Amino acid sequence: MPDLTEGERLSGSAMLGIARRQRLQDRLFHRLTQFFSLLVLVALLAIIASLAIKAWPAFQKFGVEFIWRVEWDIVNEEFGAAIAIFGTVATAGIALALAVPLAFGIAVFLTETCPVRLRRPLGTAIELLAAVPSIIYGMFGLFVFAPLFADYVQTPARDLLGGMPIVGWLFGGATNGIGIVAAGIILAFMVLPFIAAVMRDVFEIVPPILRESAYGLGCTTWEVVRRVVLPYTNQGVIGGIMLGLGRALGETMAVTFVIGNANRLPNSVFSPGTSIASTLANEFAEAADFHLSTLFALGLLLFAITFLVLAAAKVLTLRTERAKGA
Amino acid sequence: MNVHLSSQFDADLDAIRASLTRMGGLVEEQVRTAMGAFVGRDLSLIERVVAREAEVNALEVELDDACTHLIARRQPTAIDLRMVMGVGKVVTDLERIGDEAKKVAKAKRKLLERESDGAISNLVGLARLGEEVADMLNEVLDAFVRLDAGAAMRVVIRDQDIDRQFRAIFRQLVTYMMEDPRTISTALDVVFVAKSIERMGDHTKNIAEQVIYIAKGRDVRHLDLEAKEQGARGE
Amino acid sequence: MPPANATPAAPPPNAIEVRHLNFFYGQFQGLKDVSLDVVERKVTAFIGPSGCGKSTLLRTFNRMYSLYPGQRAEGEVSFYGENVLDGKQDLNLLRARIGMVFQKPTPFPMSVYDNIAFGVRLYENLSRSAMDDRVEWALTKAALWGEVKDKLKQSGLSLSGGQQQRLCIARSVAVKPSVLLLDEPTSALDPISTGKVEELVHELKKDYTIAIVTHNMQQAARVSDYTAYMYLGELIEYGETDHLFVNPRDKRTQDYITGRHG
Amino acid sequence: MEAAKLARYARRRRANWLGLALSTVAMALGLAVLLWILAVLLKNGLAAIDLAMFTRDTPAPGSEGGGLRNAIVGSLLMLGLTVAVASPIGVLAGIYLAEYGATSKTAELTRFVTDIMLSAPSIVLGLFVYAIAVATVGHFSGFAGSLALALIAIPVVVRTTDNMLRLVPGSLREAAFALGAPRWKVSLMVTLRAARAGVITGVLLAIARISGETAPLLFTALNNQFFSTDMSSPMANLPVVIFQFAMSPYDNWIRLAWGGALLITLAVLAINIVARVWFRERAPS
Repeated sequence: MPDLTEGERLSGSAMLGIARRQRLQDRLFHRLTQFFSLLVLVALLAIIASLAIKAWPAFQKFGVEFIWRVEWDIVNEEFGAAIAIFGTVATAGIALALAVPLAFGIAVFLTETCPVRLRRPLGTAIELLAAVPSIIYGMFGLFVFAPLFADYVQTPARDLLGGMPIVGWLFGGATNGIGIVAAGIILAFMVLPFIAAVMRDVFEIVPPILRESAYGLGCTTWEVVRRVVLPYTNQGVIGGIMLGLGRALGETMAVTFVIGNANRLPNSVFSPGTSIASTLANEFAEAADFHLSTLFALGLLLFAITFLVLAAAKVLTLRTERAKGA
Repeated sequence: MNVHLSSQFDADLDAIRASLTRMGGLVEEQVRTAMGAFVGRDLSLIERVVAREAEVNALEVELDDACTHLIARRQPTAIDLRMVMGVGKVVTDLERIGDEAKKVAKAKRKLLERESDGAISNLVGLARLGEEVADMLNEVLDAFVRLDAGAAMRVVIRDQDIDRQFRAIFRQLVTYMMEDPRTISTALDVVFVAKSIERMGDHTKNIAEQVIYIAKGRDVRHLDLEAKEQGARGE
Repeated sequence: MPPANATPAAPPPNAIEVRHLNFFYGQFQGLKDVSLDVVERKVTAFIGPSGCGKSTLLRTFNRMYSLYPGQRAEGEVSFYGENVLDGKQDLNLLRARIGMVFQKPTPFPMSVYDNIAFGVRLYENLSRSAMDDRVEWALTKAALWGEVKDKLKQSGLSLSGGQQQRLCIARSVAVKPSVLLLDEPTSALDPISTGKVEELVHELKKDYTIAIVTHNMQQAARVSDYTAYMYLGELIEYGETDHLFVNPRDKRTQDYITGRHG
Repeated sequence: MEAAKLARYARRRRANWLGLALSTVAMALGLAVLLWILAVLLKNGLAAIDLAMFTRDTPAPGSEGGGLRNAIVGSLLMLGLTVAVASPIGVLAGIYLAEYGATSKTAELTRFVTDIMLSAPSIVLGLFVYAIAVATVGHFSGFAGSLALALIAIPVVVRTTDNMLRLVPGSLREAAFALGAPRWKVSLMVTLRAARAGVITGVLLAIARISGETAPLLFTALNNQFFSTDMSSPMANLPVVIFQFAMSPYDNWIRLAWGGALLITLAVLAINIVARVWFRERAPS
């Protein structure tokens, strides 16, 4: 058993040396981690800067007008973002309009009416579907959905409604199953799993006591859902919808396959269109010079739109929440 | 409860019960304040939780000492002994709940420091989970005062519900993190707060099991639910 | 260095001397003009209601507060003549010589063996067998060897609360500091583990200077040679434990130790 | 009175029936679509998967047969490089934010910018990498692809590391400092080790995010018909091959696209499951 002597404790110079080395290592460590942190910072700032620089010629030529110009003429170098922005917002809007009720149905089913034995496997299946890469949805849209959509929706709609006065033009055009509506529907399929997964999970956190007491008052299942579950979980439901919105806005692959990639004003419900992301995906490889600059401008706009839409959605939610609380 | 020969003994026991109820009330308030702090933006609530943690700890020490003294001086038996032993364990659980409440408050402080509004915790329904745990705590303290094994058993059952809700909240947070990476940093903090609340529920359940033990003399820890129910009925 | 059998006439040397110490958390003053001596190879206890500054005082001895911006100390804390508060003080070296054990057990996320070896490896380059000896020595000192000698490869987190705390004490002892700071080391422990830790303190004071913060007066009375009573950041009374507990000079001390105070 | 009550009850019953019926229809429709997609994927994918898919390279336009070997290898290489680069950078930057972040202005700015980054659509990151790593060099490359993926992964790793490290109790760090340990040892050997599970979760999350990405690779790695492990030249990878082949007029290309789609789905699914399970079992303890 070694006994302690004061000399052993303060074995002076050796320890001092080690301490000095450690101070050095510490400084090195500080600088090293700082370097990587700065690297990340610089990389990220560079992204924004490079996008802005590359997009500059486009904005310089067209000004803010770029955002609402509808021309997209590569040969004559006349460009505007309106059509792509419209496509982006329209597909995302259609996607949410379809996916939210479907997701709601799935969530109600999984938490209220589904046999208990099936709840877990079905819930897990939905969760896993959220992980399917978006390109799969695009392929499904192109190969399976579009032909069916053309044969069973577009053609009948044109035959039935196309001849009508005033609204007839809405349903004209080619019926190849590709276009903004089809892209919106495919996007809806893509965001459906995670909106449904989130909704199921928020419905599940309604305490059984609340549900039971509502049933105890003689409420029907539907009334329990409408008057107890939904009000109790509204924030979570909105959160799930916003999650879907964020994904739908920036999505490239699911849209590119089926939107038709036509940069012109839609002249009917079924006409092909384009979104910002799909324009980038399609034209980028062949673009040069000024055309390229406009594509960068589009990318910057997409960035901004995603940011603004989500921020606006958040503010809106907060405001309704406050109004309700007051 | 029958009267003891030594009225001082009764007085001691009453004092312990009173202190425990006081501590329980304080802890319950801590939980509610912490949840209020977590949902709102009121810094003073956070500070209050952190500051009052010391009071909880002081009560824990006081109660521990009181129990040790009582055992040493009065050699309690049967239900009295169970009461004193049980209180010793309940105190530990209460203190842990207080700890978790402090963690929740501190997590909020961190979120505020980072200017993150923690909106996601509202989305996933965390505040309600916390309120429910506070309600359970209230119920179990009530059950303790009345030595009501049935009420305690209801708390044990309710904890399962807390666990289920915790899992749902957890799954949601993971979904958010996977699908929308912007939520990662907030969601991670929220996961740990959710975990804290779930632990509070577990401690509350432990207290309920102690109440059953005190009231019925059945140690129902680590039994399955059915066996616990039998124990709570004294079978 | 002082002879072990110092005669009563020659007072034992001081390991730490505190002079006019003021401490600030931002705007808030946590310590007010504190002066006292911590005597070598004795146990000095710090008591007082929570928030009185006893932990703060302990944390100035090894400059633990320096980890946090906004906390600062003024005055003088001298450790065998060296001013601890000096800006040029090498903190790592200081902390290697003044060990600290915390309120809650803080085992590192590694094996029991590595928990002990971690601190030793910082300043010493020991051979494998010498390290084995050191680990055994430290664990024996902390009265833990018997319980964990077959679990050295297990995670330190797998031990019970009381064992974890003794592991932390062993970890501090292993680097052979000259002063050990114990910050409420038993507040998270059950009575049996508390007893073991108290015995340990008795054992350790043969080789170490010990400063212990405790909220438990009985504990202070049981383990310490000197006791300091603090209140609201001030040192109210300081003296030999027997004296302070039997015959306190200050009314406030008397109120506290007789339980008439929060 | 009674009659009015009954009528009201009947109305409520009808509303209940209608509501539940509608949500059941929505459920059936939603589930049917999702299962349909899976069925299509499995049917076409399984039909396409054979040994040749793993042993042969992508076929030239108009030629018969072929496989996806070059694309699979390319994807794995790029993914591997991304993880190998992004994890240490992300973790070290995260350590800086957690260790020195409280007092450093640059740390604050870094945190802010990573949060913005996390909201950038992946295709926009592809644009950026094109601008700095393709346009300047003059050709597409595997490195550029990895860089694009790394830009998606790094913010995720940085944020999780930063958060997880700061969740480590301060008392543990204090205890390490109290032994006289220097900061870097405290960080690497104690704090990081305590937060290990969480940091790994971050890396898993990042891998899950980038493994199914197509868009940024379109502008960066592009494609290469031939087997190649040279990352400084254009490189085949599953997502881009699937995209190009699916849009092509050749039957064998389309068949391969389905096979690739199934492969990539299975891989992404596996990573997602691993991440979820890992997080559930390990992280919050």
